[in-house]
Amino acid sequence: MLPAPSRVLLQAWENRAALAENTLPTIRATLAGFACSLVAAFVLSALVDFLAPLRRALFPLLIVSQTLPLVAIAPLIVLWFGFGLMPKILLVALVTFFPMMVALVEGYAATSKEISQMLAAMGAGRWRIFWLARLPSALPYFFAGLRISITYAVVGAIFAEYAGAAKGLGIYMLNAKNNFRPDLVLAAVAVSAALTLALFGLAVLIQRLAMPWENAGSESRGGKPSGESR
Amino acid sequence: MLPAPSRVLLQAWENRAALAENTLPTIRATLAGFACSLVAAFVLSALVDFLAPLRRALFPLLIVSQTLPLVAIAPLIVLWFGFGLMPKILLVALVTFFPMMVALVEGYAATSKEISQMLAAMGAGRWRIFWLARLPSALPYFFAGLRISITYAVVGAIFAEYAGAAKGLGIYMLNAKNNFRPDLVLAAVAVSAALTLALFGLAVLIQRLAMPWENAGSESRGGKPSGESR
Amino acid sequence: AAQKVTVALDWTVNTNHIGLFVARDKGFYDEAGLDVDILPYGDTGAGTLVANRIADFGIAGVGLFTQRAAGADLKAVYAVVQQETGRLVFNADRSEIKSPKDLDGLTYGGFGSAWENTLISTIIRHDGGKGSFETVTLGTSAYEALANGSVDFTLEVSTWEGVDAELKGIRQRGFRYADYGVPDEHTTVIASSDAYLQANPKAASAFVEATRRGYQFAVDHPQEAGDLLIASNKDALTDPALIHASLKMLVDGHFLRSQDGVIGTIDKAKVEAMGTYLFNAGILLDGDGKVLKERPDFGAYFTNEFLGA
Amino acid sequence: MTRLELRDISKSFGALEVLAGISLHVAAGEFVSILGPSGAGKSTLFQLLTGALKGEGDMRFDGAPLDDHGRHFAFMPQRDALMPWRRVIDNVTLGLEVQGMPRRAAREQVAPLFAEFGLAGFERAWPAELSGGMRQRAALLRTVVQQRDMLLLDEPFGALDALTRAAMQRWLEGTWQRHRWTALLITHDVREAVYLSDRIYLLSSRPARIVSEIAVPLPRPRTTGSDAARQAAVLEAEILDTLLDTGADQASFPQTVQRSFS
Amino acid sequence: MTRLELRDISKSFGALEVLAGISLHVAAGEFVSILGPSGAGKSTLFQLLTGALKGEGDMRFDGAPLDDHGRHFAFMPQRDALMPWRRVIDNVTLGLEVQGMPRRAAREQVAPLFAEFGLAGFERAWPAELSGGMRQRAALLRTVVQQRDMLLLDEPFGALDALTRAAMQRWLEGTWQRHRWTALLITHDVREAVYLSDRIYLLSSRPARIVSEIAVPLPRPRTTGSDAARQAAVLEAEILDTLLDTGADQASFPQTVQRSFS
Ligand SMILES: Nc1ncnc2c1ncn2[C@@H]1O[C@H](COP(=O)(O)OP(=O)(O)OP(=O)(O)O)[C@@H](O)[C@H]1O
Ligand SMILES: Nc1ncnc2c1ncn2[C@@H]1O[C@H](COP(=O)(O)OP(=O)(O)OP(=O)(O)O)[C@@H](O)[C@H]1O
Ligand SMILES: Cc1ncc(C[n+]2csc(CCO)c2C)c(N)n1
Ligand SMILES: [Mg+2]
Ligand SMILES: [Mg+2]
Repeated sequence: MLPAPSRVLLQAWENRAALAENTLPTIRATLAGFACSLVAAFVLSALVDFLAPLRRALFPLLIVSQTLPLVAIAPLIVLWFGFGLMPKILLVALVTFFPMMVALVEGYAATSKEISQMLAAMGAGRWRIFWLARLPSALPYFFAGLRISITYAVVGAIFAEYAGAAKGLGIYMLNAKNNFRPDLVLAAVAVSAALTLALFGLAVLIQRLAMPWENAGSESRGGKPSGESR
Repeated sequence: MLPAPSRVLLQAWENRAALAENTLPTIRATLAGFACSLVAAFVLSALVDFLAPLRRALFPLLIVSQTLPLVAIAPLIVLWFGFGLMPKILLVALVTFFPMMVALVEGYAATSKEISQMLAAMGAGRWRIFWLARLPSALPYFFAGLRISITYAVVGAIFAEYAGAAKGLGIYMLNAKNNFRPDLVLAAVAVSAALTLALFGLAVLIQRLAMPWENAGSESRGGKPSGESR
Repeated sequence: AAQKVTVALDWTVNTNHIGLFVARDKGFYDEAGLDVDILPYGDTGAGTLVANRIADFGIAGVGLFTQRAAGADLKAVYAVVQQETGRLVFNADRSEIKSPKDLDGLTYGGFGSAWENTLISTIIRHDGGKGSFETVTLGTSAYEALANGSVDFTLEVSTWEGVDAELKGIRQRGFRYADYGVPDEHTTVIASSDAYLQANPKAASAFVEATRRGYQFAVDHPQEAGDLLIASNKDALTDPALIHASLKMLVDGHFLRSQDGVIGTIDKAKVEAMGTYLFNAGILLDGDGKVLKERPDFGAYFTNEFLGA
Repeated sequence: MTRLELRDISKSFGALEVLAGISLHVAAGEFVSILGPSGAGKSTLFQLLTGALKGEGDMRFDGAPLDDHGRHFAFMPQRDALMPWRRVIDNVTLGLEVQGMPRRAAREQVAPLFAEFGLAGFERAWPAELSGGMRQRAALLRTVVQQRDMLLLDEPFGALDALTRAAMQRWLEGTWQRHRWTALLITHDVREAVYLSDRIYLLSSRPARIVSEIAVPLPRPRTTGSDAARQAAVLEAEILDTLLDTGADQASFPQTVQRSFS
Repeated sequence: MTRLELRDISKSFGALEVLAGISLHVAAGEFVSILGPSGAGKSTLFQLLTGALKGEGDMRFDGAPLDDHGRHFAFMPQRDALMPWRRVIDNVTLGLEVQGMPRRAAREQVAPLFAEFGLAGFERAWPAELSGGMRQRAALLRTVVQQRDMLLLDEPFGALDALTRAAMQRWLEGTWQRHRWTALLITHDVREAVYLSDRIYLLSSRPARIVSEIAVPLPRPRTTGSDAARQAAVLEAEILDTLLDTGADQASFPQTVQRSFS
């Protein structure tokens, strides 16, 4: 039922030009969309953190935005925004936004009471407390969310292409499928998986760099050197 | 372009029987699939926590499983498992599994060093440490993951139906769309959103019940009463 | 016990499928000793389902040529329509489009198959154009995209989307393929696989014959057949007027049954003509993506032997 | 001049009455200590002062109602509340940064104090790499560099050995004298209270009331001289007596204390 | 009979040498204290004992190499390590549960001790609802109920007021005597060490070496008698002298300590 991996590889190589040509637009949409959703997740999560009522109002909306079956709304978005980069960026952003948002909001809430109290006593305003304590506290949560998100980014772009595009890995897959070339479908799938793995690796790397304290004082078995239980 | 909300509501009401009939299979697939992925996430995350090498081997695989563009593999799943409940459950599980898995793994890693040391000194084996410290430490992370997951569950089921099903909200949408009834598409979308919201609410409720200590001693502004910074 | 037979659809339920539902609900399949399960339409193409033996039969179209050339085990066994029902459409207010050559440079909303571009290029070039246009793959969204102006033109099944547009008062114009150098064809056929047909010749005959009875009945009693189709697809078919108007066109236009009374039989000449056309266009590729060098034996792409008398 | 004045402060957590009408005051430049049994409500009092909790009663600072809790106090919480994600030096400069001092200037200002606090060489360490006592000293350092009107210290020396503790106390006394800071100290160490304070409030066990107010009329700086030491010893004994007496109405707790040892 | 024997234990964190050849032993039924400056490496030593860190040197328990760290010790870490997700009572029974005791039996066993530890009424509270000293007492309670061969206590009384501390010390001494536990205590309080111990090891500042081993030949139970008190005072002075001398080679730290006050 499935073509042999060797065949997939061979065909991927033979069709490398076409694959490359179709990978580029997907990468572009992925990165642009992800960048947007990253910014949106930070801005919105911060907003929601500052304005609790907004949170109560916004969260259901955000959840609903996630519940919209992509299969049903992707075509709509494509119809509204045309076949350019825009609808793909939007869809990628829509797909990747929520995990980061949820993770950030949960992460803010995990801030140690003692630390925020101390900052307040130092005269730090809400914004400073956010910046100095809540954001760093949310970092491990954020990275968990980021890793989830980033695996969806490429898939989101491909999905968007399925809904309507001129070029891209999604279109390539669709055409290969319709023309009965499961080997080429899998070749494109492999490319998309490789892309995602690369992005995921990047995320892990960034986490290492962004949280150097996580490995400090951890010369011991089991667990991280977090100040204390939480 | 879009039908008026009033019309959507009216039509939803008029077609309530058909909607209900198509919602049931979707709910069934959602719940069954979600239950599977919950169990799988716990079992696999625990396994991976115990066997670090397994983690290094399994994670790329899991990531790849997430990068497989659903659009490309949904048909395959139908080819393998036919048109029954099975492929839907599988797809829902596939879609919802990853956020919980990542969150749990990240959560285990957030266990306080001091607490695991103390447990080890008490003679607790790895399994006990896992059960007594790592799992509870991972709970807030898990619930962040759960919330993300649960928003994907319904969407996943609908998606699976698009690939091939006899009944379900996805099929209903597809038919409504191809019969040029955007109002009914939106009615079905509304039902799916309501379903997801309900599930999300349930998750929040369960979190409250499962983590009663999170509100203990929090009679103070800002932050949770977590023992200490982490 | 009745033998189980499955049949996969190529699109959401529409009047092209009328014979299947009539045969099922009127008990023709029962009488033939069959228990027929009509599989719903989904992302997984009917051709794929049949070639992979997930479904025994499936509704297919031109795709059958490209897929079989690429090695898919597919064989047409029944012609749902006797002539081309497809049409190239665009909105009537596009006054600048006077003939196909004006389509050069415009955007086509397509379905993701290789033959679409060939077909449209042929039409444009036949009219003196260059045959170059943008393709955006949209699938089932193509018609919304056309309505909302996102694409300039698409292909339709005129007995379905065309009828709908007319009923809704959406003014459209179109070009018929045959007027611009594309051979006439059975736009919609029922296909099975060699593997299935060889292993189940009796059931195949029984199925094809009972299906023909279904279409026959629909042609003779379009009103009753239409109601029946609606009744068994309450959720999907919400507009009875469309069904009946579409059926009327299919019957009166002699699509389901030709003027000569031919129903279901596949015309070898049409298959050969279409196959040759596609072969010459160079879009028949083998399993490795190489252009077929030898003209295949299109006689193997179909059979009428299960139609009985 | 009275700097801080609390009148009839009460606080309950649900059914648990913690503070039952605490009135106290601290004059400008005065060093006042609060001594009281564990679980009495001392830290809760500080949480009220820093605005982390709301209670009943009247709190005034320099005569005005205390509303901008963040402007007046340099607060050291009982648990160190070091930020695991900041290096030690950046934890120490935190208060200055919050006050708007540029990072570089803040670092320059605190750098010399690292040696005095026994933290030299650990500027760029992460909190997780410090010992318990080093964490506490870092937290104290973070507090004192803030140069606020008033210090609030919640058991600042609890995790320190006798020597380090003595050195820190001496440093605190000296610096306090030089800057004429106002200070309110929570401690469980009677000697520490006597050594550092001008006045001491003794708290009862929960619900906390003020059972005694003791002036410490020892000369400053409190460096040497066996005369002062003898006076201090007398005061200590007096305080322990008071604590023992008030502790006695707390039935559930064993009260027999070796006077000779504690 | 020697229960615990350490020979030439060393440990570094990267370039930071922390323990430089520590040799010590604890006999069965003996109470031994370790006194040393903050940041010397005391807690690190316990981490080696409990297996949380690996170092160099030979560690033996009852003559056999120490490999199953978890079987011998009841360990109280310096920071309380209470689990925020378990109620106080469930934190206290943790060790018993790990040993396989059914939850109900474990609760029954620990329940009477809550009053003695001043925690009555807080059995079902969450750790976040306790004061600093209450947390410490809960952690101590969790440790002592484990009934292991040997107690390892890392500053168990650091957050307690004089009275509570004295009561806890008394309880510990009494219980220890009754059970003939073996105990190794890290403390920064000279009096505490003298009051509780049979022997005291004095550690130098980092890298830690053992600078002195002091026997405490006071009669037990160490309840009353001014004679004992006098002997104790002499010992305390001696220890402080030693600490001052050894501390002096540590250049970066102010060493001037008021003998009269500390
Ligand atoms: N995980 C670690 N990584 C790096 N350095 C560490 C780590 N743990 C401890 N240290 C260093 O080792 C030294 C000794 O620490 P330790 O906690 O053993 O001191 P201590 O004697 O218990 O002090 P205190 O009385 O203040 O608790 C300190 O200088 C500390 O910075
Ligand atoms: N957030 C809270 N929720 C419920 N009870 C609390 C909370 N914070 C403190 N308490 C209770 O209030 C009482 C006083 O606590 P507080 O921390 O003020 O004591 P303390 O005097 O500082 O004691 P210690 O010397 O042990 O630090 C304790 O009984 C404690 O259980
Ligand atoms: C009802 C119905 N509408 C559209 C298509 C899609 N489609 C497949 S081939 C083709 C062009 C015909 O030449 C079109 C429009 C379908 N299969 N059935
Ligand atoms: Mg306190
Ligand atoms: Mg220590």
